[in-house]
Amino acid sequence: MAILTPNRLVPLAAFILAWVATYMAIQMGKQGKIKIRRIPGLDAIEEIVGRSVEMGRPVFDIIGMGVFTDIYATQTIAGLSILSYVSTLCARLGAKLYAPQASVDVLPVAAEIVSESYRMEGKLEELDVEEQLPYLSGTQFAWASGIIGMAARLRPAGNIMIGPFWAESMMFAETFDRIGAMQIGGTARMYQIPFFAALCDYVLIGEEMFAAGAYVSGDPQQIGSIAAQDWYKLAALALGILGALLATAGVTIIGDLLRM
Amino acid sequence: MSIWEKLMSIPREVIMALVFIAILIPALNPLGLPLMTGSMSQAWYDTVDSLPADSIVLFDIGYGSGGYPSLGPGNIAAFHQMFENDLRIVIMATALEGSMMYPLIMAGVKPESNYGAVYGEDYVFLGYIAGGQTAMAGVLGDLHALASTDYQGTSLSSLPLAAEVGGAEDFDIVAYMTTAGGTAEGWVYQAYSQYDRPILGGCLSMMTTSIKPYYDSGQMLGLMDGIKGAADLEFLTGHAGDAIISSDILSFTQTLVLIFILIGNVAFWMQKGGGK
Amino acid sequence: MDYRRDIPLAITFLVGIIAVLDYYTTLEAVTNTFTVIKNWGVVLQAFALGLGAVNLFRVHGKRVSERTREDWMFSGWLLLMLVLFVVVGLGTGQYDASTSYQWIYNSLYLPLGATMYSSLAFYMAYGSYKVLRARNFEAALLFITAVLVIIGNTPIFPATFPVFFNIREWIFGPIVSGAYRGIRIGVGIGAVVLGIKTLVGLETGYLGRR
Amino acid sequence: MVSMDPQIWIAAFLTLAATSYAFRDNKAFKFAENTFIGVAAGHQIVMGIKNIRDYGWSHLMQGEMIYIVVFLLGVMLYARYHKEYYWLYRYPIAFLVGNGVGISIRAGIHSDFTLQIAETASPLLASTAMGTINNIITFVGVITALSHFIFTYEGMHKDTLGWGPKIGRWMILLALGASFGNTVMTRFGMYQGRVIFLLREWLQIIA
Repeated sequence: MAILTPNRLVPLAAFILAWVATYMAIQMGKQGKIKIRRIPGLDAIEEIVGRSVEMGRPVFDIIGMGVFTDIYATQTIAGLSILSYVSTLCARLGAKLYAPQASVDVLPVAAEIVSESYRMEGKLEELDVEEQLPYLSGTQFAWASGIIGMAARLRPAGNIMIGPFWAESMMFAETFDRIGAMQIGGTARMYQIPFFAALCDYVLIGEEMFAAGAYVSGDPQQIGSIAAQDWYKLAALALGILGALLATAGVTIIGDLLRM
Repeated sequence: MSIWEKLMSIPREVIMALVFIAILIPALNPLGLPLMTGSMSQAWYDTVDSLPADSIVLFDIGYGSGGYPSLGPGNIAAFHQMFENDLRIVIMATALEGSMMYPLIMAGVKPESNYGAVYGEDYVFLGYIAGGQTAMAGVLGDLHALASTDYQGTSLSSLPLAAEVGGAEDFDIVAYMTTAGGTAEGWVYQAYSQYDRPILGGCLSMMTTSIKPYYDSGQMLGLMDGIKGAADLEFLTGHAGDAIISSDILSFTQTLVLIFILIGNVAFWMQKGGGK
Repeated sequence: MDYRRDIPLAITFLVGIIAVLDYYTTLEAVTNTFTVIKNWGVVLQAFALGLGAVNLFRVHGKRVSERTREDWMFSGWLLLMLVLFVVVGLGTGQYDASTSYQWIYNSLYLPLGATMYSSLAFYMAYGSYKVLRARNFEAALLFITAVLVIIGNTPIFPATFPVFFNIREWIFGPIVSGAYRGIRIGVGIGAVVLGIKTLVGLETGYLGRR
Repeated sequence: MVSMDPQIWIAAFLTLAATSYAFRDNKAFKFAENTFIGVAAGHQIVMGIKNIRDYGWSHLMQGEMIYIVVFLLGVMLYARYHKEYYWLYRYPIAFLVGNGVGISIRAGIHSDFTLQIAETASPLLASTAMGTINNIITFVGVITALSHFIFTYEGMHKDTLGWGPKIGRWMILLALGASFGNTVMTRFGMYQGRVIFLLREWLQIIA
């Protein structure tokens, strides 16, 4: 076995199996064999939109400053899936939606998604893309100021922030809290989650946002990759529990094997 | 508006002005409070201390102006210890501004006058190399296939230290300080996983929680926890600097923050209780 | 075959697979090929560093030429600063190692880079006051460790009562290690699955949407 | 005495202008922000060209003609702004993505997955009672936090098993609190550096 690097057999096997698992899971997703758990945060979104209708105030959906070409692209895509869901609910129930944008690349896609939702609900004439999906700025602080200004002027009853967020997260969460909006925050940028967790009525931590995005979009590819990851997490759980128990009894075989 | 409601919504200008004052007082009159060193910075210090003289360190300046106040003082202290122990340092930068940090750090360390170190023999600076993890893998894989000059354009073959190192096996340890999560993970992937090199890492305090699993699993031997870790290193190496001054300021500002948190919570619960 | 799409996908696959093989095999041919790929990667990344500037020239150049927005002068200033750095950096032939370049860097970039994000400290103080409230069970959990860590991080408390320091060290022990290792495993496998999807062309966001 | 160095004055003005945003958005901040974006992009170009010279051009000069391909790919990056030939930029991007993904996931599954599980599979008992308690808390934290992120097994979130993800969420929130506390310190630690600059270099009040 001189061809293979020593001490890396287990990671290599894990890598190859991950490849197989990803393929299998996506196939199973296409056949509809995988059911994804409904994240409680999604119920909270319905509550937010309903509450806004009752109060006659708008709903904000902020997907963050992400673009399609950086490593946060998947977060932006999850944010767009949620935007599609939120815009459908808003169109159906009659809440006015605002989804300010920070990226010229993402803006047309977001506009298309929201228009589609309104069209499906037969309410396209109620949508004004220019007004409801304004492009604010691609620079962080100008973007933050823009959102804070809009929030103060329009006084939304609800705010949904799902996507990649940076240091502006706390400014947003605090601003919307001050005007009394109910909030949901979600991001896989771990540094920003504490601010969402402290202020929002519901927070989607890390991968929960991908699961929520996959759930509402029903995209077999997204659902499939979540299933593949789940298999690995289950394996990690089993190996971790078994390994710890065996090691406590003096048998360190699992730890040794994984270090091979 | 009740007193509790007022206390729940202190205007932000008031709080910010008080914070500004709380920064000024200790900056003007330092307290010199004793420090308790954390185990992760102690581990950094001990690891460097255990390296035999002439060991070669690969050091990455992975931060720029934004990270300098937190990491710069720690970097200076770390270099002091390395030069004191006669280690040799190959310095590179994965951050765009890293090469601009280098003169600032060296102005604080003064290796020539303090330790009689010679550029090219005891330390060398490769400059900024684009590409993040690709740059790390490039330097660790085959340095001379990637670069032929140092940051001032001097040929690497004319610098004895640079000529001596060819790749990962020539570095006894890899150390980095960074503000970027990708850089902190990247060094673990490229230096530890790929070449089994031991690692020391320094990052902003806000990153410490997410980087710590690598320290727990032994992939990193030391972890400098932002400004707190920097103060620890200054204390341990006996080179007091800006991080220790910052510790005094932290005492004032964070106490003020704690007081506000207390006011906010008491008012919140009193008002909630009164409303029922 | 669509050379606009299929060739890029093939390039991604090939380059990625060589990187993986370089890690798991000891074949010399692979290692040598990957050394070249790495060196090319550095050069290509260097080329990519100019893309941001092109974007800025497109957006702000338009604002300057139209002069319709009231802040067009800021756009002009922005471009002027950009050009200043390039002229001084390239003019001396020494790039970042020249003293004149270090002068403009230390007067302009350094103070701004260091202040832009750190001025959030003021917001942080206000934010902590507004945010850290034990308003419900979940917020209370966050509240407890946050406050204990802030106390432990404030040198005056550990200096008076060392126990506060030990509490902070303990929180960073089992509590942080446990939860964040769980998160790290999840994030790690997530990145691997996404990476595999990218290599085999199931994830094509980076190609743009046109 | 106040400093007489113009460099210090420019830096002090920009420091104050950038700080002012915390209090209110204003013209001085806008000036500072636009300066920042401009100089950052300028610096990027300078470093980019230097890197192309040092790591690309130098190889070409040594007779490695194959590097012409890299220069071609580099130029193709800029095709993205062309209406018709925009797709050319996908070639170099594909190269960068392939390399970036390959180089990180090959080790990611090792460092983030197998080694982290290996670390979890350690004895729970330690030489001291406190050590054992800590080991058990860490272990419970890893296992429950992981279980919180399992989405396709309905059973994982029901009945007795459902306590796993629930406890996991609580453990994560406790850990996030620590992260919050450290973020407060990060921000203050950063700004203090600026105050020390203002007092020492500009106003020269402190030594």
